[in-house]
Amino acid sequence: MRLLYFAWVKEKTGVAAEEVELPPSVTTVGELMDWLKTRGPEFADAFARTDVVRAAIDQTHVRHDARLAGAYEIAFFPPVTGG
Amino acid sequence: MRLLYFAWVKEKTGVAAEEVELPPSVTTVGELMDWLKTRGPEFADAFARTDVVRAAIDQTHVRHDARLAGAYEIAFFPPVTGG
Amino acid sequence: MIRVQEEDFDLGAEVALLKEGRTDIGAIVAFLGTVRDRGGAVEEMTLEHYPAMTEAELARIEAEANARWPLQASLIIHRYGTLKPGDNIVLVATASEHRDAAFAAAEFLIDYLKTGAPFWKRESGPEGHRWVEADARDEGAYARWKTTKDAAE
Amino acid sequence: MIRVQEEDFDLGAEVALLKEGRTDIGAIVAFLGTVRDRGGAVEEMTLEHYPAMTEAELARIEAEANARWPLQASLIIHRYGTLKPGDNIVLVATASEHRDAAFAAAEFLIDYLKTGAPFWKRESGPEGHRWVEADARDEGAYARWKTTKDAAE
Repeated sequence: MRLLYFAWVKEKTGVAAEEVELPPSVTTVGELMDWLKTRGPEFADAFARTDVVRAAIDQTHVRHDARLAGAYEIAFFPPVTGG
Repeated sequence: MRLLYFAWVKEKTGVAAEEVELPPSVTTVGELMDWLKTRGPEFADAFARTDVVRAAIDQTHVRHDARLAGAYEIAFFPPVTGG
Repeated sequence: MIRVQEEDFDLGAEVALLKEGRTDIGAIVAFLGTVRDRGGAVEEMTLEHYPAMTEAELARIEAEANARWPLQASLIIHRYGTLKPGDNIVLVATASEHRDAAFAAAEFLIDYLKTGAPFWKRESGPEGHRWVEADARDEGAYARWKTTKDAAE
Repeated sequence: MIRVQEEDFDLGAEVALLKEGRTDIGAIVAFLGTVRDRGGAVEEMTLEHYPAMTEAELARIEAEANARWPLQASLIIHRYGTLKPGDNIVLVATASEHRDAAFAAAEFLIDYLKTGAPFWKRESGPEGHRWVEADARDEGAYARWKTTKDAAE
């Protein structure tokens, strides 16, 4: 599964994009964020407040309870500030 | 007193601007319109429906009960359609 | 700034002038009114106005918008004379720090202008000419600002 | 039409293109968002985005505006990259027969864009850099369209 990080989420993780193998227990976006936090202090910091991190599955905004089954690309980012 | 007519009010009266001497009994915009109607069939036609004719005294919109005292220029016209 | 003119105007140039050298503007809203041919019924539109009153009325409307919203700049340009379908009639532009003020002020300006500025449109087409009748929706659009103002007082 | 680009755009040229050869448009509303320097606090703004998602999201938003209002044309241009105070960020333009639809659709587009399009602003100034925080007012502006839609359903 491909993971993408943007804006300050990317700054904190220090990673823009990566390929990961998820443990079978991780089935939702929220579970994925909890799992990411265990990967080191940078990730723990980036996802310290999961309530302010937004997610998209295959380029579509999703809630944290969205299921990962069938997803190719998950993106994490702060609330958008364009316009 | 100077009278001006615009749009279809002007087309109907056949007059764009004129100077008139008003009888002393004419003291409001509404009375002026009633007096104008007596000046011939063109004026009677132009002011047949006084409710749709708008007026301005000295370049400011006024209601038909506005008093003429002190006015230099009275304009009559249909509801505006600019913009 | 207000201008009443027979010649055309250039939207891009006017907005560029509005923001020229400024770094405190976050939002510009421009409204452009143009001549519609109504499916071929209109070949020409003639705008008559009351020159002595037009500028005074537009200046009054612009001043009121600036009193109601924090605008860094505002502009009204209205043409008169004979126009063709597709031609520009009116430009209203507002600049503010935030978009809510710019949008509200632009809508206010065009609503007020449509009910107060002494312009009259005459359309000419294959079936002769007619004076455009005032649109009841314009009175309604105008009235909402009155309500807003009264409610705030 | 939507475009996501690093280079600047020309408001006048874009609107001219929108109305070119058309005689059925009565009203065009253009919203232009520009970089503010916030009294000198901002020397540079960098817009990051999520390319694969941005175009899809803007296309979705534009399609929804066209489903809600009778528009003859619509346009969203959003820039990314590094900008200076005064620079253009975004252009939204809508064309309709009447101004009410053009205004409503333009406000809708910018409101939706501000809460859905995957762009992030980073401001740099004398005190370092910071990621711009989402404005609660944008969520509020977005929510009013949801209400309108739900009420109509």
